[in-house]
Amino acid sequence: MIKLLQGNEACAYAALAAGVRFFAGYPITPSTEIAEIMSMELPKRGGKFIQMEDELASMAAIIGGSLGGLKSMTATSGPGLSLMQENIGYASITETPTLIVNVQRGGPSTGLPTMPSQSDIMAAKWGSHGDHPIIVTYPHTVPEIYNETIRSVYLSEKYRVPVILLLDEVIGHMREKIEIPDENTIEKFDRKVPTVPNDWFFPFEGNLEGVPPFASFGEGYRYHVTGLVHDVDGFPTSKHSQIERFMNRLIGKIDNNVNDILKWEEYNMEDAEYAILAAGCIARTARDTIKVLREKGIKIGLIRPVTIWPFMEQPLINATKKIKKLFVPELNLGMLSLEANRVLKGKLEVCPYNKINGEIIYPSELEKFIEEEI
Amino acid sequence: MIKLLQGNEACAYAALAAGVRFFAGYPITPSTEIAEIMSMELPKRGGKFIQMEDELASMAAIIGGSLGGLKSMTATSGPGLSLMQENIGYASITETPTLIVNVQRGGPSTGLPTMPSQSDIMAAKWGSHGDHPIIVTYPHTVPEIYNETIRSVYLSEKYRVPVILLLDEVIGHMREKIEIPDENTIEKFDRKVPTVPNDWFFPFEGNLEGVPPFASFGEGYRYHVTGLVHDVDGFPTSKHSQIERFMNRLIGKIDNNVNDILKWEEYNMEDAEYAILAAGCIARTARDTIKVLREKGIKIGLIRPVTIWPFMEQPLINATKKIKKLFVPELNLGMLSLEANRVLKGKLEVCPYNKINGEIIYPSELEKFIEEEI
Amino acid sequence: MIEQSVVHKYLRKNKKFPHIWCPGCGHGVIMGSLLRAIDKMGVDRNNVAVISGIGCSSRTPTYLDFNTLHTTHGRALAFATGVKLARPDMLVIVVMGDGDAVGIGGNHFIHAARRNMDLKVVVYNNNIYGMTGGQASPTTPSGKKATTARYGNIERSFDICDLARSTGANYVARATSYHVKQLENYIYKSFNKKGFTVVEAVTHCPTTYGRLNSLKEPVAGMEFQKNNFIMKNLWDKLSDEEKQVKFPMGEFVDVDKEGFVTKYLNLIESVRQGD
Amino acid sequence: MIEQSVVHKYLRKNKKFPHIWCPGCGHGVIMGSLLRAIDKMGVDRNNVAVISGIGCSSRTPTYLDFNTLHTTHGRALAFATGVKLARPDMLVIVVMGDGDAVGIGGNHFIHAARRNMDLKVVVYNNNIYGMTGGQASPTTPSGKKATTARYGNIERSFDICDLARSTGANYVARATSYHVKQLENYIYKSFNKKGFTVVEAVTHCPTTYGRLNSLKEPVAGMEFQKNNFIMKNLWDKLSDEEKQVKFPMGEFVDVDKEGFVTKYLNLIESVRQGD
Amino acid sequence: MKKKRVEIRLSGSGGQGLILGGVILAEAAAIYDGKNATQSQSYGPEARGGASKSEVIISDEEILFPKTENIDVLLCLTQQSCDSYVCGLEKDRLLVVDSFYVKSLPKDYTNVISIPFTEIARDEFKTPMVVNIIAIGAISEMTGSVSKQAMEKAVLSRVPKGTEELNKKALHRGIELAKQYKK
Amino acid sequence: MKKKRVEIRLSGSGGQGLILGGVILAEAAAIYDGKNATQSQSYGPEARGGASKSEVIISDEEILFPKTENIDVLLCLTQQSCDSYVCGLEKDRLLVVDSFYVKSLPKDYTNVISIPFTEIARDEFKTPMVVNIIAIGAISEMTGSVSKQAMEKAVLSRVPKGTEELNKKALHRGIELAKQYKK
Amino acid sequence: MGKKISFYEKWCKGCGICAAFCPKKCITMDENTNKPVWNEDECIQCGFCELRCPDFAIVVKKKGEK
Amino acid sequence: MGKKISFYEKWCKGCGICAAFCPKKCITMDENTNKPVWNEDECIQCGFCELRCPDFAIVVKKKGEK
Ligand SMILES: Cc1ncc(C[n+]2csc(CCOP(=O)(O)OP(=O)(O)O)c2C)c(N)n1
Ligand SMILES: Cc1ncc(C[n+]2csc(CCOP(=O)(O)OP(=O)(O)O)c2C)c(N)n1
Ligand code: SF4
Ligand code: SF4
Ligand code: SF4
Ligand code: SF4
Ligand code: SF4
Ligand code: SF4
Ligand SMILES: [Mg+2]
Ligand SMILES: [Mg+2]
Repeated sequence: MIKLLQGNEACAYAALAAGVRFFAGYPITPSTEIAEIMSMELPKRGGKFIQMEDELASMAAIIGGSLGGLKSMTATSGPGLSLMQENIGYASITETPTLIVNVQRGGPSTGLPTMPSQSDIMAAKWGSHGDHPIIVTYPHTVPEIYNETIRSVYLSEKYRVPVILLLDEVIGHMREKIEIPDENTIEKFDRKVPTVPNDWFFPFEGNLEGVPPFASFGEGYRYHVTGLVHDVDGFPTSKHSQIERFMNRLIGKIDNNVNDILKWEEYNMEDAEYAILAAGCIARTARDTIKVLREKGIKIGLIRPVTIWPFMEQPLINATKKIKKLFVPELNLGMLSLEANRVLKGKLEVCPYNKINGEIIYPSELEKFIEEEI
Repeated sequence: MIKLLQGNEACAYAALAAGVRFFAGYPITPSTEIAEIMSMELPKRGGKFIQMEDELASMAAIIGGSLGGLKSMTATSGPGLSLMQENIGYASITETPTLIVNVQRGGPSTGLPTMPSQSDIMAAKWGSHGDHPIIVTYPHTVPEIYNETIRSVYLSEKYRVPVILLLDEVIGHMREKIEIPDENTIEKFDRKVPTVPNDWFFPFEGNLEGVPPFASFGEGYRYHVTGLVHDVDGFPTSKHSQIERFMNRLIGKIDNNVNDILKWEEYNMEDAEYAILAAGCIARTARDTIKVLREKGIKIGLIRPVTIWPFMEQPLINATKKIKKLFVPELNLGMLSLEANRVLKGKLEVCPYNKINGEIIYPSELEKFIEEEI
Repeated sequence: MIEQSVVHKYLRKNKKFPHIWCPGCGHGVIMGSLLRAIDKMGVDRNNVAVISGIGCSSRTPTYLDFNTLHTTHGRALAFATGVKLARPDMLVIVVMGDGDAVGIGGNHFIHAARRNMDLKVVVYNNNIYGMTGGQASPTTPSGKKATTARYGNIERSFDICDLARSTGANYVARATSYHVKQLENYIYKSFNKKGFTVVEAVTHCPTTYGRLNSLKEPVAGMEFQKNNFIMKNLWDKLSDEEKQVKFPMGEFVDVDKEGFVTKYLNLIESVRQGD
Repeated sequence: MIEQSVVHKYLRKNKKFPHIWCPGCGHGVIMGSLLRAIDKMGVDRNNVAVISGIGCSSRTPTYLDFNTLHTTHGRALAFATGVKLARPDMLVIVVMGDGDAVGIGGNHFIHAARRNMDLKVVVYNNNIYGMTGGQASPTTPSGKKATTARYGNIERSFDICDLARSTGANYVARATSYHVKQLENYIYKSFNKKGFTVVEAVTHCPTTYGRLNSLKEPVAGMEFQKNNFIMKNLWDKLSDEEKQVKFPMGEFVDVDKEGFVTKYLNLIESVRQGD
Repeated sequence: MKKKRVEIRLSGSGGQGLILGGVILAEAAAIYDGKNATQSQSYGPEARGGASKSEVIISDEEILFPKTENIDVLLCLTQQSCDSYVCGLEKDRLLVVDSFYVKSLPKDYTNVISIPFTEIARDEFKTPMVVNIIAIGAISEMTGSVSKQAMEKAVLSRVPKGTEELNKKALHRGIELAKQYKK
Repeated sequence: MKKKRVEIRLSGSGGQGLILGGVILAEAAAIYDGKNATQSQSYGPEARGGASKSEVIISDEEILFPKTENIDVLLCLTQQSCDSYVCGLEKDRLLVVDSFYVKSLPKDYTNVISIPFTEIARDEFKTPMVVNIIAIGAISEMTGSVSKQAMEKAVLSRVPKGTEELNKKALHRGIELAKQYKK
Repeated sequence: MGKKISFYEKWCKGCGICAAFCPKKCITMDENTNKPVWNEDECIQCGFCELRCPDFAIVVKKKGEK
Repeated sequence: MGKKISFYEKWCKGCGICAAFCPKKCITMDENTNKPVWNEDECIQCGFCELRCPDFAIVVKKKGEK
């Protein structure tokens, strides 16, 4: 079915299609539409919606819902993301699948509530204290929002990890054409559940990939869940060897599966001499810019991370082997460019283009910048 | 006066000596001693202590206290830091001097409440959503805790920026000898206050260094403070040019004054062929390790950041010019080493040594690791 | 000649008037009452702080020529606590929306009341999250509609005055944007008291609550208040059935328990004498 | 032969007994009462969840052979809300310390009560932050000492039962670790009710509160309870002076307002029929 | 006016239904004409009470950059919106204003059409509710970017039940107006 | 026993005052003997009720690494603390235990001294409160790392008013015991 | 606007509150401008239109002031 | 420990609560071990020592059970 949908709408409908049946949230611009749709649609599907008293509670509630066996999500924006950080860490350490949609607006603090920004990229990875596993994805069109929402739910359930789906005010609020697949054609995936009798179940013992099967509360596996570092049996430990084993598995889940988790796209990179690294709404600017530059004879392409964290280290190295310069336009003071610099280790020059005035980057300005730098 | 003090004690007494007269906090291991001392000592000096209902409120209250004209601080640990992030961003955007002491313990989440860790280094910089200026310092001995607490208060007041003083469980809780200077000999510094009549005062107009003078509430300058992006007059703006000017000044305050803000120490670097980059309690391990390695004829030195953020980019590049390999031992999965990699751009090999099992790194293990890597 | 009212004295010059509130929004009415009450106090305006959280109502400080502080959503009381402790002599007024005050900010509200913190609270209660476009707030009445409660709100609502009373406020009163003289009077009385005080200013939001609940016209919202809010002593005499559809206003608490600030200043005194 | 009590049936095998609580800590007594109440319910233990925050009291779930969840400080009720909505048939018990429940967690407490969320709360109230070593909590009585209130607490304290009552709980009762039969009985009764219920279990912390307030011996703490807690109906008859030094216990609220879960399930029903 | 990418900005005051107008335009193009289209709007406090805008881009190709950079047509239904949003329009591009509300026209614009949308809605349709539909009817015709059939389907799928005929008439009245006023 | 760096671990149960004991030892060395010293202790739930430990490092040089890596002396006042903390001690290093509480000695340790601290405190001083002072008196003497004068000053500056004489006596009793039991 | 009433037309948003609740019904909303118009003769200077105007667009002269 | 009382000595932390509140005063704390000792003859099997033991170290046989 072809529709014209807002990015936020696409996100909500995709979550429903992916089987999300619990939403707890707190309103905040520019993400509120997602909660509003979920409050309408979930009861129709027997799912549950609750507006909590704040974002801390929202994040807590969806962890509870997920432990109770429902695919669960919340949606927020910058200030709400900051408030969720403690409990995002809790989802990480307890390996509870949860989807957090964060529609970026201008920060810091209340900042620019209705203006676009990409300045939560670092907070999405590093915001919660302590080393913690997390996956962050970032689509750039409304149809891709639909697909990435589904993939994010899938990754979250598969790796038992909180996934932050980043959107930005531009793609969250714009309406665009989208062909919505029949819900029945969408790949179904269910949590891997334990296959051993109760007494033999070690709730936090990783399988070969590092991810333990997940028993929902009430299914007969009466185990313990805690935000303290715990051993395979789920109980807190202060034994250094057990702590180490636990932490290594927790982080290893992601590190050992980057190939499965990473997703990126390359445009016009086959013959490119220059490349742009951009995500979200700015990838749209970049693609238009590339068209114009290519018309002018400049061989330039785009590398677009779809999975933002873990960062596309090796793919970026591979993609830039023949590249002379990498342009990194962003609506922040340089977050992807920090990563690019780190990963590329001086092998090629990284040229950041940072805009923080509350406006999207226009193709014409990016074009001018690149032409000057070449 | 010579005393044997805990790191946390030294921090509290130094804050008092630096003129801190308002403390709002919420107890959490391993930082609680700081609050406990402040609750005893502040009333003696006419200062105010309040135990708030949570960490969000604590951070909010010290911003209020600081706007009211008192040098203000709080103290917490990982989970509390996560909860403070929204309001830390508020302190950044409103340029309100505040000191946040964060005594690191094992994360993520509740993690390892009584064990040492250095895993809040990234959260200290990136935790709050949006681009925001912040300074982070990290001493390594009890006497240095005393001095760095004073310097942190000073930096915070001078640059009107929240400063996070990182400690770790080891240095926060150990007792060590310290010569406490007479409070009167400690350099006094007061906020730069406006020097124009009321009507002419633009509360957020930067001087040459980018830092506006600070009028406390009640001093006759009736201005507006908001977490929205604002113009020089303090009122919210959605004009792109004003937003840009504001953000540039906000970030520029730090970027343009790195030389004043940065502090680091080098040990045995004069003739070094190898170097260790380490901070906090691990810098202590490193210094002992270096002694042993040097006895074995290995020319190795230590580079120790005292200001962690902004990161010591240029000093690290300079100090490692002749270095063959940089070892980065940390109680996390690699935070300083990420930065070193980014900054050094492949010019020399960075060898991380990460320990996350709740224990400090022993000199003997670091020694072994380095010997194997050389 | 164009006259000025006392209100105009306290409005910031050149700060983009008219304000951002929607046509007919009750918030402006409340702000007027607040300013008249401040004026009556005859205090030095340098010694007045107006502090808010985030929301339509929380835009109030922007317009007022005092020390003004527009904080984060729900946290205004915590910020205000810091300001008050740093400046014990200052008249610290905290304006919040219903969501701000008892939604996300509920914990600060009950703790400030418990401590009897010397803050003067005015809650602009429009029974909805106005700023974000009409989501249910903890004061949205059961059965009423909101953009996150399209089928009618299944939650119960807080009685802000009752919450303030039961957690320890020294003074608690309610009036509406229609009952503007009472409103001014209660606010004024609260300013003259120590400790924690709360005036709930019931107001109408034509744009969100009104649109969703057949009170789209500003006048309709005020008509509703006029017809359904009655003085507490009269309300008390109503039958249980009538009580379901009418709302009490007036003064609910008026006591003089010692406030936190007084206690703390005494503590300092006694600790220092002990030295 | 060594006998087992009903309590032992529900303790997790091989999970490091004795537990971590200090000698004579009242938390163990409350946990025993809780287990006896659960046993009386005769429910399938797979269908019971015990959820806590952070604190000494919040270690409870660790030891119990149910679905157990040890969350973050103050947020237990929010987590439990999610569990309950996902598993409407489950008996969801929430144990919290006083700090956890009405300190940092106060907002979740009043909102869960307002929603009449179907959660069974047991607050272990030792009037102090035990786990972190004795800082003042919102229930530390005025004048008493804590490591952050060495000069005596100048704040007032919450009455947890009153807070639960005034925000809408269906059932509210108080007993102490001394009055162990009543305690068990109230907990049991609360389990049989829908909606939000709160049992305040007043307890003693010899290690922190006790040490600072001349009740260092566990027995002294329980003696205090024995001598000073009296049934509500008797307490009501005391003179105002006596009321200052004695404390009421018993059942304070016992009503049957519809809980959130019932309402939501009805909503689903009606929305689906509307299709 | 035949172009690959057409950029339309509709502006007015909050209550005039221009968001819906933009959505209908975009849906007509995207769903019923099989083209590509995006729609976006301004949010936030500025959108409250005061001026509000809704932007539509229509193109035969994939639309990537989603904001207007070269507006082809600007519609202004109020003076305030005209003052606020005209800045994005090149002097020689088409400016369509409501002749009743927009009295003071911006200087130097060479291609201005003033149409009494409000008066027509009030006088002919007896309701200000249809002013947005009349206006987008006119705009669709002027830009030639959307077919009449598509507009009709889009309008019918979006307006409240019971008002279909009224709105259809309004749409056609708008298309007529465009022809009538076209320079 | 003369070494540049001496590492001492004091262990027992929560209420036995060994944290204070460690602090006094460290203060004696650092403040009154002009050496360097650090003290640290275990925290957290494990420290509650059960075994607790306090560690002191004394050195003529700057002490950097602040944890014990080569313990010279381990004091155990209870069986539980002995079981928990003996693992950090090399088999040939000095283990000092309370003969009343520690009945089962760890295997293979070659240098164990068993002293009836608790009984002496009870019988000679009529209070268990001084057991920590007696013990650190003995330890200070055995390690030779702190002077008697320094210990005395440190004890007097730390103990509650009115108990100075008692504690001074306890300290000296400890020093005596060390001499008496020294192998 | 004459003697009794000062009206800041630029600040008025035309909500109609002043007119609706004037006890003397002496304010009417102009259909075209959607702004209030006073019949000052009827006005008793009670001040309510000033007190209830959300936009501070009205100032009523106090009775007796000239 | 005989018929009426089962005692898990390893779990007992010696707090003395059982002894202090036994209505029959038939529990005494052993000075050396700091653990309770029962005088079972006096015990009326009221169960309070079991109910109040914070460490689940006591099981009182129900009256009549053998
Ligand atoms: C942490 C955080 N969460 C959410 C928001 C979004 N937000 C802004 S105002 C508001 C609600 C305002 O409602 P209320 O306090 O009742 O004020 P009103 O607008 O109704 O006057 C919300 C949810 C925010 N700014 N910050
Ligand atoms: C966010 C956060 N802040 C602070 C703490 C530290 N903390 C742990 S338990 C506790 C208080 C516990 O008191 P209470 O809830 O009364 O339980 P009790 O230990 O007295 O049983 C605190 C402040 C924490 N774990 N997380
Ligand atoms: S949305 Fe409601 S509360 Fe906000 S300004 Fe408009 S009418 Fe007032
Ligand atoms: S500190 Fe207090 S509450 Fe915690 S276990 Fe010990 S006695 Fe119990
Ligand atoms: S009340 Fe004020 S804003 Fe409303 S119509 Fe009257 S003058 Fe205008
Ligand atoms: S002052 Fe009173 S009588 Fe006069 S116009 Fe205003 S409301 Fe009417
Ligand atoms: S009550 Fe229990 S733990 Fe305490 S002494 Fe008696 S048996 Fe031991
Ligand atoms: S059962 Fe009753 S009588 Fe018997 S020992 Fe226990 S408390 Fe005493
Ligand atoms: Mg509101
Ligand atoms: Mg407690």
